[in-house]
Amino acid sequence: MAELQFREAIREALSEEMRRDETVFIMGEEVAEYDGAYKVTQGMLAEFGPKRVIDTPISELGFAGIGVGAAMNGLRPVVEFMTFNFALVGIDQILNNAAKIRYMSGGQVPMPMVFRGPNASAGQLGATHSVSFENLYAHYPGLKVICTSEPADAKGLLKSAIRDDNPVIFLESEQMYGLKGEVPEGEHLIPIGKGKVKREGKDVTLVAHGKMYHVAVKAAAELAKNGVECEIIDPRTIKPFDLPLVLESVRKTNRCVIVDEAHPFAGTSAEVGFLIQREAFDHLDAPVLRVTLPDTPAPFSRPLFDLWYPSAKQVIDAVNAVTYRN
Amino acid sequence: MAELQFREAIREALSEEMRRDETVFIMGEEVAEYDGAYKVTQGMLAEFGPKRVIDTPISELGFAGIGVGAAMNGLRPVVEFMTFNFALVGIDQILNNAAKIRYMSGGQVPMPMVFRGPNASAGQLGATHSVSFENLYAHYPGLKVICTSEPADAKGLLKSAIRDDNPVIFLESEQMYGLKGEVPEGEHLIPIGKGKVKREGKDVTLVAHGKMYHVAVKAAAELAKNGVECEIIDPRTIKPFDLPLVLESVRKTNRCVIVDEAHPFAGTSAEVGFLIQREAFDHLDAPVLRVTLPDTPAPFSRPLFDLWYPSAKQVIDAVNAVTYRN
Amino acid sequence: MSNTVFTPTGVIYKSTDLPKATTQDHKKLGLSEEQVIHLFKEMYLQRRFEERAAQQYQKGKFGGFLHLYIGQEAVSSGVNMALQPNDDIISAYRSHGWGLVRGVSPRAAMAELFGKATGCSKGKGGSMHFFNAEGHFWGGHGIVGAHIPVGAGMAFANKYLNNGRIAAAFFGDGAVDQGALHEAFNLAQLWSLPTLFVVENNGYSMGTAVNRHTATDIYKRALAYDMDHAIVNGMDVFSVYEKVTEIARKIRETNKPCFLEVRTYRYRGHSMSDPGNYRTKEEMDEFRETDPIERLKSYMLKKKVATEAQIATWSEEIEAQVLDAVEFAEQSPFPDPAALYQDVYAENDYPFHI
Amino acid sequence: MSNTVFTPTGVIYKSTDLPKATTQDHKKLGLSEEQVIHLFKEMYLQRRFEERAAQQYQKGKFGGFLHLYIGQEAVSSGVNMALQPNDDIISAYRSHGWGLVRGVSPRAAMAELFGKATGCSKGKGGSMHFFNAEGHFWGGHGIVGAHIPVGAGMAFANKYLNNGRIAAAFFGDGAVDQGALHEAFNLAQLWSLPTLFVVENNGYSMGTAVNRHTATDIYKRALAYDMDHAIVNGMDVFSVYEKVTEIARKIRETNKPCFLEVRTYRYRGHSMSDPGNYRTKEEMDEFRETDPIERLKSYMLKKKVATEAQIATWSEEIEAQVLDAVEFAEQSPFPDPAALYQDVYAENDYPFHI
Ligand SMILES: Cc1ncc(C[n+]2csc(CCOP(=O)(O)OP(=O)(O)O)c2C)c(N)n1
Ligand SMILES: Cc1ncc(C[n+]2csc(CCOP(=O)(O)OP(=O)(O)O)c2C)c(N)n1
Ligand SMILES: [Mg+2]
Ligand SMILES: [Mg+2]
Repeated sequence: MAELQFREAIREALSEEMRRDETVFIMGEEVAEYDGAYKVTQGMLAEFGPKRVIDTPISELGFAGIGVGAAMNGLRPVVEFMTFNFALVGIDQILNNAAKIRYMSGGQVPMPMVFRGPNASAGQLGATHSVSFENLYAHYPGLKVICTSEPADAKGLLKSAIRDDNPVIFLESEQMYGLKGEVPEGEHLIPIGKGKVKREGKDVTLVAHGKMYHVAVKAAAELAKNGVECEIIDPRTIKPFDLPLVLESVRKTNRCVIVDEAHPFAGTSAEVGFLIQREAFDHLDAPVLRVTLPDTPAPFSRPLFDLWYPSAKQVIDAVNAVTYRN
Repeated sequence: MAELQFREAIREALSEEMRRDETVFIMGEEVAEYDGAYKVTQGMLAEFGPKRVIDTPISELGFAGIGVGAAMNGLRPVVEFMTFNFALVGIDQILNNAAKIRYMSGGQVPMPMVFRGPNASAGQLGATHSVSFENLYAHYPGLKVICTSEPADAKGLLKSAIRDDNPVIFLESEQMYGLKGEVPEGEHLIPIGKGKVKREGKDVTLVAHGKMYHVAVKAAAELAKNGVECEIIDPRTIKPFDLPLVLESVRKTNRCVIVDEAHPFAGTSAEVGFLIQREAFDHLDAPVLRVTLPDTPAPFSRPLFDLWYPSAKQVIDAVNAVTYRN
Repeated sequence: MSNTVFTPTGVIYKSTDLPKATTQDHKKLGLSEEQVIHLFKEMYLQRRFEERAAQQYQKGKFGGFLHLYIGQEAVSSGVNMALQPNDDIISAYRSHGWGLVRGVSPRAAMAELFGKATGCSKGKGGSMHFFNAEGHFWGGHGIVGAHIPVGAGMAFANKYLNNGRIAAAFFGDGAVDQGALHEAFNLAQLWSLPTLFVVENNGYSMGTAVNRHTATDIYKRALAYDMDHAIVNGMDVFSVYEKVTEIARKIRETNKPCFLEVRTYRYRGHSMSDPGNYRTKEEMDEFRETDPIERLKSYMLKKKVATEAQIATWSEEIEAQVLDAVEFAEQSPFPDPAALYQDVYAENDYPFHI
Repeated sequence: MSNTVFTPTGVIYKSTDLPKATTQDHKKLGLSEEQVIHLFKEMYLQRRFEERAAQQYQKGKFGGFLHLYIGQEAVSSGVNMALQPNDDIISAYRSHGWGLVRGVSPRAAMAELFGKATGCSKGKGGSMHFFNAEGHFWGGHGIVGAHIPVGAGMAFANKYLNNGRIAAAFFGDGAVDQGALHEAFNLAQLWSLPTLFVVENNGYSMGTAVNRHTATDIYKRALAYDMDHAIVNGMDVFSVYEKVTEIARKIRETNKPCFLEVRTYRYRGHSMSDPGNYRTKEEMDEFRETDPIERLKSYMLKKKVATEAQIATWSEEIEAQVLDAVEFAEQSPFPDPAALYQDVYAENDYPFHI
């Protein structure tokens, strides 16, 4: 096992899969000559050449569509968005084409492809550059959605995503690219759709993915000091969602708090909370609570941003509420 | 009161507001010379002329953006999408510009505008033409979202939407345009954000908007024959959501079924269900259930479509489940 | 031009002007008599197929949208003969003609309209979403303009795989106003993607005449990218064949894309519910004089490629084939309820979300 | 051209070529000496403001993105002088210069960068989202290309209200590849919206040289719509002033839009984190020779519009103004926590969703 940065783990997954399969290629803004806007693809142009590591113009609709056409016609594209905020101008290709063409054609048309890039906030980048898109993509049948919190998960799931025959949305984080972790070398594959209990605890279940996993870890450490043991589940895959794993935990702890870096209305937090109350109603000793962004766009100003961003404090408060400790 | 078709009620709201305020105009595909793809704007070109009733090319991104710029610069645009499915190619203008510019400018920039048109399925139109978008728009702060089920509500809320100083998403239905109902003449305004109890009952609360309201009505009629009295709430506005009204009802009935013509994952149904369990946990005698589309794109074939579309039968089953009658 | 007041403003806009047809006869174009006959039969099949489909629709045999290609058959047939059978084709929702020239049997085509399991998209796509992946026909797409970059992406794959195939994307004049076209044009020109972009300018985007929805002549969109371009008369199958043959050769040699504006005309409404009040009877009559099927028929008679009797026989055979297709569609089973959940993902046992 | 290997493939692409500057002097252009001096001061203010901003950023005084306009100041100043003060201007995220020429004080500008309540967008927008609605400057927009149709919409409103104003939308060469530009162009030409579309072609979209991201010359995008168009040297403020004056007059007369390609250069990286390895020192040096501020300074001296001493005094005054702005920004309060929930909706008491 090597200790890798998140960006290196992703690069390793990409490079290994590109070595393994000639039909895999990557395209996106600044992925080649610039070596990646966030250096995820550093060195890949040098290794794979301009045929397979391709700089695109700022044409998200256009190159997402080219990815779709290439996937239909024999290739396995990895389409990088500089961030998923910019995918909004190209989202029709994902929701109407990538997600639906297989179905509309009665299964005739293949669509093995990955859309990847940073998701959610990355500090003071303002309202248009800070959005979490899990719920949007997960709402539409035909797509799988992955959002990992640690380098090893990222590598294992990105490799699975590239080999998957469906369109997969793979969400990363600018702010986690430098995060380090042990990453198995070579053939490390994590099945899509499997979450993981990353901390065991008996008092309350925390469900948290992406950057929020780390917020949950921080809150759990604090809470442990007061004798409250959190079980933390990192679902890793948003769709399909590993509901059995969460239910098993909630049936044990009888309490659940969901931490989600998205706005509240119809976020992933709503879905997970809804499912838990539906499937584990009799096991709940308190309502499922959630910690999310407030229902406001991302402000630029630092103190407002800090107020906006979900905090360990809010998680602790929510845990205290479901454990009736306040 | 006159009996009007849904399309006539919408037309009346549009025409009355255009007569009242010179800065209101409407644009969209086929709204003018063709008299509306679904005849909603019939006669309006003749009355208001081509300056205010404007045919657009198929350029959703372009004309949505023109609407945004016009709203910033002194007008009150009503932008019609032939259906909201087609808004996906222009959605960046709604989510990043209409919804956020006020905030990013610290409140300097006005954004009084309405995006309207048919939403959700309209029979066998296939996967790309049948999507419900309430949850998508309601997720983003800065937008208000309305989806009515009856002509009078449509008129009263569309008039309020046009006068509102925020960007409002107003969702209609091709299949309801012919539906008739009594509609108050002239100054009929319904406040945005207020739902309505449309049927009183003590046994279970049904929350259903848009076409699903009518499915709920049908189910309630059936259930009444078996002595189960449903209370039906039509929220009418999806955002802001009239949670107090729903909670009041659930605290009385202790049971709730949400009917929503959207896919399940992070749909409006998830949000409403989540909020109910959070706010009325101790009042619930059963988990909140929902009836939604299955998690598949819309199929073309008639029997598959019928299977796909939420039915009164499914609502009845859900009610039986929450009342423990099966 | 008629003075009849149809539209609210009473103004009728002229659709489009046809460029001159080619003066070459079939021999000069390198077409055998068999090929000419094939073109006739294929065009006639499209015509009769759609006429019968319309009839079935009106009888209530199936629902959804039905957009007829009637009047534009010379485009699909001329193009298809000019391309290689494994060149990739993608089209908008007016897709029956494209399916039929690309190996969808009349039976599978009609069954698709009826929503039957035996349809060319298993009944899941309907009229707008004919597919035949084996025949390199990639649909049938309902979001205007959205399949244009997808076509460029098919060309991207062909170049990447170095398989000698080109890709052709067909779309209406209305689609030209979508940003998707422009992004695809820039990318295809910048990266030399062997793509044939074809606008079937039939004069109208729904009820909107071309000059009401798009600035200047459509072929000029190519000027923005220094892209090769051409205009052709789409009511004459030989003109289409000639031009596309020449362009396809060039694309195959250079990988450079080309934008072809085909001027054509749709005789029917936009869809079944469109009464077509935005155009005059005179205009309709004018274009009926240029009917591509009648034109080819006259040519065949004049050039003695076929006799009246032969043509009558073929027409009857085709008519029988179409009636058989209707019968087949009627008799075919609807998809199994389980089909609702199939083909959403590659895995059919995928755990779905409820 | 240097042979130094910077990029992975070692290939360095040349950015852009400058067209010739105007040969007219300020009198011929109808500019008074005061106006020339104003142009100098304004450009110098932009320059010093940004140099100080960069310094503060590096000191960690604020976060987020910081995109500097340094090198392009002749565009904002030349354009602004050519337009009427109530003509509407909208720009991309490289928006400091635009704010400063449109009435945002250096204090409010610096405070915005610092995220303070006294900022020109109350600290909610930051560097990318300067706004001054009163000064008809409508932002500061971060999604590449998305504000281009919005600019056309402002022109739409001006024409609708018949207020005699035109609207101008400024964007980078990278934005040209977005479909948004094309939809806006078609609509503006089709509907005669009095819009000045301006690409500030500074040679690069982030690290990508123009000819690597866009096919052919950018001004040719106008050919697709028969739109008026022009190219101008953006390193010379007189050239910009001259051309925009002429174009604005024409737009005001005809309502017809125009597409202007301004060739310019950014001296700094794309943002503060960009080392700029994609270009050569030689190219940088070459463009430094054309520095718009140095150029105007030399002109003023040559034409005796000002003396060295005067220029030094003004420069010091401006420097003091900028330092005062930094001081002001430092001292200003952050927004009240309640501000988080304000300005989401028009109603500040709106019931928010939790
Ligand atoms: C993005 C989008 N906007 C609107 C529509 C609705 N619509 C379907 S077809 C059509 C007209 C298209 O005309 P054209 O491209 O000329 O093709 P034709 O029908 O003439 O073959 C419209 C407006 C759509 N399907 N997609
Ligand atoms: C739709 C979209 N895609 C990508 C980005 C990321 N991005 C921001 S600026 C930029 C380069 C833009 O270059 P250009 O338009 O030439 O403007 P310049 O920076 O030179 O002023 C990119 C890729 C974005 N903000 N929006
Ligand atoms: Mg057409
Ligand atoms: Mg640039």
